[in-house]
Amino acid sequence: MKRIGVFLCWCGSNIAATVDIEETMAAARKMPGVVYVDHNKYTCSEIGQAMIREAIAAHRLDRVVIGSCSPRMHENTFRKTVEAAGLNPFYLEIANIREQCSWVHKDKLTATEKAISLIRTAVAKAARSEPLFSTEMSIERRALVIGGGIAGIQAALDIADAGFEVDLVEKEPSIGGRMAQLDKTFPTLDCSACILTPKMVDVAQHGNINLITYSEVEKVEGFVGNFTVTIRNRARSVDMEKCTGCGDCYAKCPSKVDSEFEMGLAKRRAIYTPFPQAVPNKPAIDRANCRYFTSGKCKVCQKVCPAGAIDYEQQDQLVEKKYGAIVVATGFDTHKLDNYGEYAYGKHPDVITSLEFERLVNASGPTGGKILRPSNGQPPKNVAFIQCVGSRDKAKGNPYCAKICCMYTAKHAILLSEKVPGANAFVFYIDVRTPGKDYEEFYNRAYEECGATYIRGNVSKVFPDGDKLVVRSVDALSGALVELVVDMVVLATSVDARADARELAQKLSITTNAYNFFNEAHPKLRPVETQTAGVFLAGACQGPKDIPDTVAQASAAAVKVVSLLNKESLLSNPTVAEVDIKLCSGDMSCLAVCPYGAIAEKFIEERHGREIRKRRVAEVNTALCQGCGACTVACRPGAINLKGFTNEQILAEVDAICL
Amino acid sequence: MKVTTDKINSNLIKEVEEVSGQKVSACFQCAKCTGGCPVVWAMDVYPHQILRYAQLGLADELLNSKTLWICASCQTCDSRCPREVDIPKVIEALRLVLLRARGGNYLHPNNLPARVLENAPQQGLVSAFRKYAR
Amino acid sequence: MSVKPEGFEPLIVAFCCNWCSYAGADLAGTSRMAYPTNVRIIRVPCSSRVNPSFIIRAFQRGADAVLVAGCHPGDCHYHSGNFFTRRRFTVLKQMLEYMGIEPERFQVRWISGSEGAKFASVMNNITAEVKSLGPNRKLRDAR
Amino acid sequence: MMGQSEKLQKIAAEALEQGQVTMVLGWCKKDFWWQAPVAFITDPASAARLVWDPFTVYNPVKYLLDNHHCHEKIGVFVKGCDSRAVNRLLQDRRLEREKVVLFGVPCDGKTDAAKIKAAFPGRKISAVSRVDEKLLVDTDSGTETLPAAGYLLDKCQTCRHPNPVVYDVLAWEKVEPRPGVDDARFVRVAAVEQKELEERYAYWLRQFDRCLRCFACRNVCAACNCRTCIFDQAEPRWIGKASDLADTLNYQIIRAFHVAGRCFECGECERVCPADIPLQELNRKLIKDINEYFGEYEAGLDPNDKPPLGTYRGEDPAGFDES
Repeated sequence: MKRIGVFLCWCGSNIAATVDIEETMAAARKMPGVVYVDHNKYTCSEIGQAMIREAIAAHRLDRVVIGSCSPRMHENTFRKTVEAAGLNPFYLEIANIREQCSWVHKDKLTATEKAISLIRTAVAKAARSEPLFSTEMSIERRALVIGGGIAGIQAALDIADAGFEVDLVEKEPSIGGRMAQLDKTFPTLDCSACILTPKMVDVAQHGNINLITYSEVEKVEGFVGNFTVTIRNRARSVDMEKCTGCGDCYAKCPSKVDSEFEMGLAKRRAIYTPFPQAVPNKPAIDRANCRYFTSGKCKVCQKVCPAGAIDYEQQDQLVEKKYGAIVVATGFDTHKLDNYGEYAYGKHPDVITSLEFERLVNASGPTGGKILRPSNGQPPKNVAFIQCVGSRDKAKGNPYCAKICCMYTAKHAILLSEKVPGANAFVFYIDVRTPGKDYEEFYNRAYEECGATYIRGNVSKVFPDGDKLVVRSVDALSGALVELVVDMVVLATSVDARADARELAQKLSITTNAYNFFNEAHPKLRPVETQTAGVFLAGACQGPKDIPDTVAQASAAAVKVVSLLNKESLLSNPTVAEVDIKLCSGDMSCLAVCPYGAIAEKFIEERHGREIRKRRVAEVNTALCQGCGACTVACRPGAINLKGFTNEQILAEVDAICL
Repeated sequence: MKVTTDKINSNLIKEVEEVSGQKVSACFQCAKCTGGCPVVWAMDVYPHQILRYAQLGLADELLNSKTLWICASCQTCDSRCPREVDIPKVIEALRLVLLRARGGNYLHPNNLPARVLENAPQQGLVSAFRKYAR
Repeated sequence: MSVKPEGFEPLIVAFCCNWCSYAGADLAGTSRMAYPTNVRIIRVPCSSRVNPSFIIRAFQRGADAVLVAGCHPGDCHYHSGNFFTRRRFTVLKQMLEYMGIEPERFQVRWISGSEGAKFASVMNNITAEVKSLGPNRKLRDAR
Repeated sequence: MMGQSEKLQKIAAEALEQGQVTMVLGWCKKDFWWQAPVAFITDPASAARLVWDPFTVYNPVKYLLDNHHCHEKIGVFVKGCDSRAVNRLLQDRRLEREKVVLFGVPCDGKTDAAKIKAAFPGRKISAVSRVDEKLLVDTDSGTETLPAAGYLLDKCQTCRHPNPVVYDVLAWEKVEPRPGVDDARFVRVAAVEQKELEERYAYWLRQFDRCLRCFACRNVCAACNCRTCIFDQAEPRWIGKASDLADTLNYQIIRAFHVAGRCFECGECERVCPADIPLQELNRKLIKDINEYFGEYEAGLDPNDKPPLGTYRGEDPAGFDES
């Protein structure tokens, strides 16, 4: 039989005015297992806590029930109290007789009756409580950042500045990401390269950052504080140690292919750096397009390389490293326009996407920053900008708003007016959305000062007429049909999740929404965490985002990483699920409902007569389990139980209430 | 043309949605339908306006518009609509709703003489019920 | 039909998730929103911890009504727990009604940590509803 | 032409001879004309014991749970319902597909012996066989002919999948589902739904009052495949052991809940119930609700599905007040 002590708190008059303490004490004395009952004016005070500690010693109590305020208020206080007296902190149960009794009831008779019932319930639960322990887990004081765009760069720099080692993995030969492709940035129109490249250089030079380009995450194992990640270093065919980045190789390479960085508006070589300010500024060989790799002949780059850095024999390498925390910053893809034949994209060279336009405006772009029509190299006089291409379109595109297009289209209209004096911008929109500091003013500037004409109507068709393009729409506000003859059409292409986002989510055991953007742990209160402890999100991989939001989220993720890595050790949550393998059928119903990937199957061996049989059972990773208990109900034989809220305890509570 | 609470609260949109099976309220007035309509030159009320009028309960304006009879149901609009509204179906529903309203309710299957039922073409019967029965 | 004894006070067992509904109950307390004493709360980490067996057991032992309360869908502290709650208890509730248990006897509600007033009004309503139904004899132990 | 029993015998004998399997589960004839219990055949010679007759209703699949450890590979004859039991065990990871060879047997419905007996009160029946849609009943006063359709087991009258949904070999041509089975599926559920609340409670009380808690419904059920059933555990005591109607209701409610989204409508629970409790009215009610709330789902068709209660959609409707 347990030796249970019950302590009632007056909370001054907060409880005592409504609940008859004497009568409650008398009732408590008769409850099964109760050997000691006492009361105090303020149990949470030092005197009150001392009284509990002394009573535990004097009366050899092994379970403690306190009738007081909500456990959400003082559970931790009192757990420490009983722990100080030598008991397991989880031997404590609190009966909430203040918030859920004395404060909400007026009649002393019925309130006392209810208080007695609440105490009885807590006693019943306490009698079945087991000692629970947190396990201490070491932390690998190193972070992994996946993705070297502005989000990954910012997160890596912030973590590194706090004194922790960071590995930054980027799948392209250079970091920089989408932001490196942009010309100017809204709403200030400062040049993207001017603010980004110094940060890229900082990354390269930071003593705490280890830059791993041309590489991808292959496999993730482990849990918060102790991830083991396998990284695939793709064969670059260039020895990074020897290469000086002189550029002789790509000047001489005979194989030309469309440059991804230039959105196909210019060519690059098979051995290449994506752009002149690349970090690291050392090329990689794109083997799919390299003459040597496709035909076995060429080796021009090897011949011209003064450093002897070209190595055709390099192989992909798998490197396994340990990390305490992971930041995912893999960015976005632009929407494919296959479903939008009506805009003549791909059929007419002067219909381009917004990112292509970005390259046209860029001083280091294919036209040297001159806006010229791809068809004839002449500056355009009239340009139509079509918004929401692939956005807000549940029929053929993304039903969501891509968030950044209204602002960058306003930017494009402004840049057009600056770069091509006298040119006219026509912006076709459904709604213009500009929430953000100085954003509305920026949009105002586009039509007030820079002469852009905004037309409220989605474009229905674009078709060539001679060397011009005809854009057909309607101005919904006036009801006037619109038919514009323009020189260029710019499509504000929607933002998609990365094509491989779901694959990466599976590796990290995080979840995605219906459109493959990674899910945050809570949409409002935990915006940079995921449900997997130790994995954090930054930037557009979590949802469409502009640069200011991306940088803010990256820094926020960095703070989360730093505060995690700063800890001496991690204490696991002791109220976790636990499998009784005797009962477990191994059907893994529990695994299906676990939001944290905390349950895995394992095989145990059992003796049956002379033979040894293998049997599947569930196993809980206590580092990942957060203790929700969804698994306990999914498990039909009740083989998985939740410590601190066991089936036995809850059934006993039900029985005690209904007594 | 005037929008009033009575008109907005009228059952028009509900009725049109029920008959057409289309969600008229989904339209956010991007007007892509109108921009691509091949017979819009002959219309007095444009397709996106038809949807807007329906949303606002402007029954008279819809009733008197030529558009309902000009729409060729070519489906160009519906193939491009980002909100998955099949506009020709909405327009057909408007025709039905308005025709029914005009037609009154004096046909009942039980009251038709057997002779008519036997001899009248089926399509004629269906059409008559459309117009003169509720 | 059951006969209502004079002055019948129903017993209501409420399973409340720690993060939303239990916090909502605490808020009703700190805001001093009065409600009848008939309800007894069992604190669970998440509404998805509530096993249908607990509910049937409560009826067996004499509860006149059972309430399961959790975070609003999409706000679950554990991300998806209440989505499972919703499926499980949609099924259980229909089954109980199909077996002749009054719908008022078993209720599921979403009550957030900021909805102290809602907590109090749900308690007021459920108590009033069950009072007018009278004591529950169905599913109850013969003792 | 080879008879149906001979076809099964040949399949089994060949599989055993070729060493494809080391045991075959099928049906055999024992003491009574109205029974065709499950046979465990381990040598080709014994394959001749196998039969296919109007009474081969028993589901051999659940026996795999006890036997699959001792054999490299087991051959199992499966009717439509039995094949769905295989998928049930696969989905519950209680069986591996590679461990079994499935001999599919398209089934045109099994005969209800009680109905036959009732048709010939006072007469002694010695054998019943089936030829196409006719039943030939050998009685002490001559052979009588009955239409097979009129003497089917109730569960076979609403069978939507008479053909195996998964198999490696098919014994013979597939058959057509009986007309009207889709409409018949929820007729009994709807009838109960239409009763008044108090009437419903009284109805179920009447039914479950007869329950002996013999657990036959559970034991026969392929969806009830836990190693240790929750109702067999001593601690925690989920259910009282005494014969209290409340404990019986508790058992029946939780049993139905445990097969929610997993029951594949074989109807065995109802057939084996010694108290004739209409358990399918409960199981099918849950199927009907799951279909209505969370979208059509039929268990036992695809072992890779997630059962409806093991998954969710954010936009699911709720069967309670969500305000």
